[in-house]
Amino acid sequence: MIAPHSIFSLAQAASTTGVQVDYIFYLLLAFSGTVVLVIMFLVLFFVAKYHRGTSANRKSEAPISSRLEVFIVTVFTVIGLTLFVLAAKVYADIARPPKDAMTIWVVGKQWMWKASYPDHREEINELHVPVGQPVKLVMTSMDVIHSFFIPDFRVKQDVLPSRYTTLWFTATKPGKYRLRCSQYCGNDHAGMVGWVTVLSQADYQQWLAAAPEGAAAIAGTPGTNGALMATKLRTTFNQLGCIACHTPTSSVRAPRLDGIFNQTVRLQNGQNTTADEEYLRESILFPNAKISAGYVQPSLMPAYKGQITDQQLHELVDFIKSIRDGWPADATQPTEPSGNQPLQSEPKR
Amino acid sequence: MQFDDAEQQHEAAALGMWAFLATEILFFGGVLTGFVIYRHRYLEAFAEGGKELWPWIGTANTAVLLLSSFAMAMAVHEAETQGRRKHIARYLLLTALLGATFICVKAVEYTIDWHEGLIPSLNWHPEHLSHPDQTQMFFFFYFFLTILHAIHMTAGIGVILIVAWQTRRPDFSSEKKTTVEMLGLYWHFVDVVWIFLFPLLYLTA
Amino acid sequence: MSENIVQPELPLQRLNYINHDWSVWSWINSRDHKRIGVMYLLTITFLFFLGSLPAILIRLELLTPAPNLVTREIYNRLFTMHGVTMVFFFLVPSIPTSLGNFLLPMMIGARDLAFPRMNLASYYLFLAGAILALVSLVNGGVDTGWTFYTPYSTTFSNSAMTPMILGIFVAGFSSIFTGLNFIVTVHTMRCPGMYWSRLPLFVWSMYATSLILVLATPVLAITLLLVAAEHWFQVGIFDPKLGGDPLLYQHLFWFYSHPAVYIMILPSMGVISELVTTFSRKHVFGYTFIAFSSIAIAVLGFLVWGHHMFVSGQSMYAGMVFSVLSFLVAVPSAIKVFNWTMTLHKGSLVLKTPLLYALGFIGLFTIGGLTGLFLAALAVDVHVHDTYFVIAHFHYIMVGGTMMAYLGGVHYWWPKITGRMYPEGWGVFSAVLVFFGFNLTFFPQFILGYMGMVRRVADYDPQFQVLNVLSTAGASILGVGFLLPLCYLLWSLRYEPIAGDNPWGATGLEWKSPSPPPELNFETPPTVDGPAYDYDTETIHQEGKKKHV
Amino acid sequence: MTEHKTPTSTLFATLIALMVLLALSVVASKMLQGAAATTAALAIAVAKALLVGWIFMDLRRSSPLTRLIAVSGLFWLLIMVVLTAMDFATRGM
Repeated sequence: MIAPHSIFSLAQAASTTGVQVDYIFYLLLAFSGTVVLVIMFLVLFFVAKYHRGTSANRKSEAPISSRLEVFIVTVFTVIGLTLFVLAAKVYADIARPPKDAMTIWVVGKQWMWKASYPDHREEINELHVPVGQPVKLVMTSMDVIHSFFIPDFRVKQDVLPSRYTTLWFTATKPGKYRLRCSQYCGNDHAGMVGWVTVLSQADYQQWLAAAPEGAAAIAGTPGTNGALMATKLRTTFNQLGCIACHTPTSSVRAPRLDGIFNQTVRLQNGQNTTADEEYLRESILFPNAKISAGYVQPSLMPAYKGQITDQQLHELVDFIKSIRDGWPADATQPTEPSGNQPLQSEPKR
Repeated sequence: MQFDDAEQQHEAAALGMWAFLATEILFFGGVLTGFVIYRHRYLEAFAEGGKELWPWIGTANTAVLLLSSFAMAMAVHEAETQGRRKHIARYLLLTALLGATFICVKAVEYTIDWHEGLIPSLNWHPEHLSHPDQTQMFFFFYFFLTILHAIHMTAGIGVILIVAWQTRRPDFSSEKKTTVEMLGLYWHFVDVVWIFLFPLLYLTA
Repeated sequence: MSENIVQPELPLQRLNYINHDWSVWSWINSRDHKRIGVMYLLTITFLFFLGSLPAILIRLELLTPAPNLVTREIYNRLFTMHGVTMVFFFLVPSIPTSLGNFLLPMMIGARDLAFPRMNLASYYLFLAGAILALVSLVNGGVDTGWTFYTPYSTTFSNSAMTPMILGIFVAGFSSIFTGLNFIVTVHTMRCPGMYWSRLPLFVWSMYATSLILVLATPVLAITLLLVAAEHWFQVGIFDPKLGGDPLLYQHLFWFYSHPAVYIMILPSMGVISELVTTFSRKHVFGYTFIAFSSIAIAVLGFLVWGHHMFVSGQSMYAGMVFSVLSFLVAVPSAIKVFNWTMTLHKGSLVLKTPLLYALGFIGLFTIGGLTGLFLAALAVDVHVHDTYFVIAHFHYIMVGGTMMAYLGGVHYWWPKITGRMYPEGWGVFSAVLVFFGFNLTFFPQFILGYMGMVRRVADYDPQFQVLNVLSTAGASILGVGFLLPLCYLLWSLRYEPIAGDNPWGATGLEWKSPSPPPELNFETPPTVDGPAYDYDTETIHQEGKKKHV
Repeated sequence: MTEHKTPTSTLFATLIALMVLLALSVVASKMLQGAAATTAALAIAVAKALLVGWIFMDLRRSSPLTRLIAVSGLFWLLIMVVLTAMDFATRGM
């Protein structure tokens, strides 16, 4: 049996934004609490004083003017709107991840979570994050809508199929925190749970270096050696034919990719948009979605939707993010003689 | 009878029919919201879908429906003024006839679409289309909206025939005039729905 | 109007809407709004207890952290059945179709509703819808939750979706017909002198509810058609793999479903306005404020549905717009609660069962409404969305609000409907039982929600067990509290004393006709010459001093 | 039933106007491109709808309440479209 005191000691939030959410929650609790107590007191007082048979003075001299009512209502509206503003400000923090956050890719699949780290190590239903550092989760689902919910960090974000949604937090206290799926997703929705382990900086470095014994070793993922990883990303970039157009020396005119990540891109219809993960993912799968300025519609680039796996998509996006500081020297020579081998076109349904 | 006089009964019938038409506006409105959103998101695929249809069949059909609307307006006018039962019946039958031609033209269109393999998920062969999935969505909205509209028209034609048959009986009292007027409101509404469906589905540039 | 709870001699069997024809055919083919109201009352009572069976199993399952009473698949079907039956087949029709059908024409002095045949059609559509939904229960039940979120409901769930969707689609038209009937009746069939400013507040709330019924239900009908089409043809309008967007479904669904929660609460507010005024023996405080706040709730209720989708991938800016609108929609409800409380001031409170239910409503609805503000505040909703905090919030509104008002209303108008009084002692006892059982059931769930217990799960972490056990204990008390009225009200039909035409001394037109009322409601067509609730407080308060009940 | 009805000549004139507007919308869709075509098509459709409503559906001689109900149907449709589109439009920002 759990000790009773732990029932009512609501766990203190363990993330920076979580503390602000608690602050708003207690503010609302105070406001609502007073209103409820006032109403209950008035009701009980009136029942005690005016129930039939008491000799209270029931003559109503001047009827209470409606000005009192208008006053009470405006006070209620003003308090309500201030609470809205406070909550909206905190929400603006929660909704927009900081630029320098460490990105972890999360894939939700019917009834389990798979996290893959920057060094492309993967874990099932487990998340290891360093304390004090902002972590951004870029999440997608393989089937239905799930929802990534860490109660102690006060964060939650639905995970939608064929779309990236992001969630971020900065853990403040090392420890193991529960992770749950909060959007009903089928039979074992209740079983789609996991742990988020927050490690101090020292433990985190140690965990990084250690072989991924905790995480399930996904076949084909090379070790954590950075250089080995870089070549793997570039081979995917070459294999899928991106190299045929998207290099400085290519004969075909295509948008430059080096240093594009998080830059503002001018589109053909005059709007501007930032080239974040969602833009890169969408442009790879649906090239016609957003045409860069100066390029013709429909785009010459084939739609990769259904041609490549999620894993390959992660690698392409990571490669484009990794060539931030200029084009790496040896990438210009395609590793295979036929740079753009034909894409195997899956028979459409 | 729960009404005090005919005037109250006419007012009640008019309010009731208009409120029912408000529900119909929102009933079609739900699908139209989805259509507008996806058309904005996949403009090119929806335009391509629009090209598969024949605008001139749509135009002719719209003209037929406008004529039937005019015929119904004449029937209502007749019911309100002289109330000559023969004339009302004739106008109603003309409306029903024009409505039926509209339904037949739609049926012809559907069979042509079937042969061309443009029926979503039942007989869908999008070889020549650049965006098969999104254009399939356009055709889903096209068939969903036009079939929904056709069902409303068939129901309308059925009631028109019943009322036309009733006008032959001598005791065609003033209460029946209200029925003709309400039927007119319903028929004009079905015409207005097509007035909006026609440009959205057929005239995509 | 001195209030006369004196035992009148047994009326020689006056002809009334019940005993003028006892044949079954005269009931099932009746166009009399009173008989249709009684038939609705019986049907939704049956559906209420049918919908509470899954709730009992859910609460028993949640006694222990492990899924040991039922497997997860069965649990998913249980909460879906509980949700669908309660929302679509009890709460949405509850007060408008039973008390509303019975009382609206009498309250405005009309002989019947504007379209009696449409009213009977509405009842049979409702019955057909309920049967179709039960058909889906028989062949396997639905495991998608009452919200049918796509793409799970359209591509992944292989449960009996089709009969369920058709059932709710058909029942939707029953709501539309009822709404149409009420709007046209209130506009065209008020008796001479019954101006809009003299309408009883129950009629105002029925009118506002009918606005929502008429304008929101068609969108539910078309959304269900789209889900059915997507479920059969896999065309992709809600399936992201083919380019669709599940959020479009959520927008269309909640465009109906949030106004639907106002369909559930507005009639209860109408009942409470009646109960509070009658049992305070004085006019209501701020009549125009309460009347127009009903209409304001009906209109503003259509602008706020996005607060169900703050964390579902909706854009941040849309979330902010919906959040500020949700804070504004709370204002009319605050006006009502304030005005009810001030009505009690300087009244002569008669502490009978209906007033106990009304006072319970005021307390619980205030808690329910204010926790709605927690969910409208963006930051807090991110944490508590889809947790037991939400479950507690909407049960405070639906059970603490609508159910209490429904029971209060049934007790209050029971003499008018059946001609018999209900046993007062049992009434007070069951009201107190319901109040405490309810609070013990759902208040712990607020704490569970903030601690992070997720909704729709058969098993949970051990640290939530104590609060769940408390909640189940409360549920058993609540269950008894709901069974008692069923028993003693049926019992009262035979053994309780005959109630007079106006046992409470109330001022509504329905109390001017005998109870149970004749088939055409009034022996002589009524006229109205004063404002609503014009109690002459002087004589009543002199009496108030004398100690007699 | 007010005495002066809509004369048949007005009904016939409305029919002609509707046919002209129909022709206009087809011509407009041929000549214009992109957003201009869509707005033109919708504007003509609204004009035709108003004509049918005002003359054929007798809103011209109906009580203000009937007109209010007719407008409220469209207004609620507008609420649904605008607030839903607001989400889809601001999602990218």
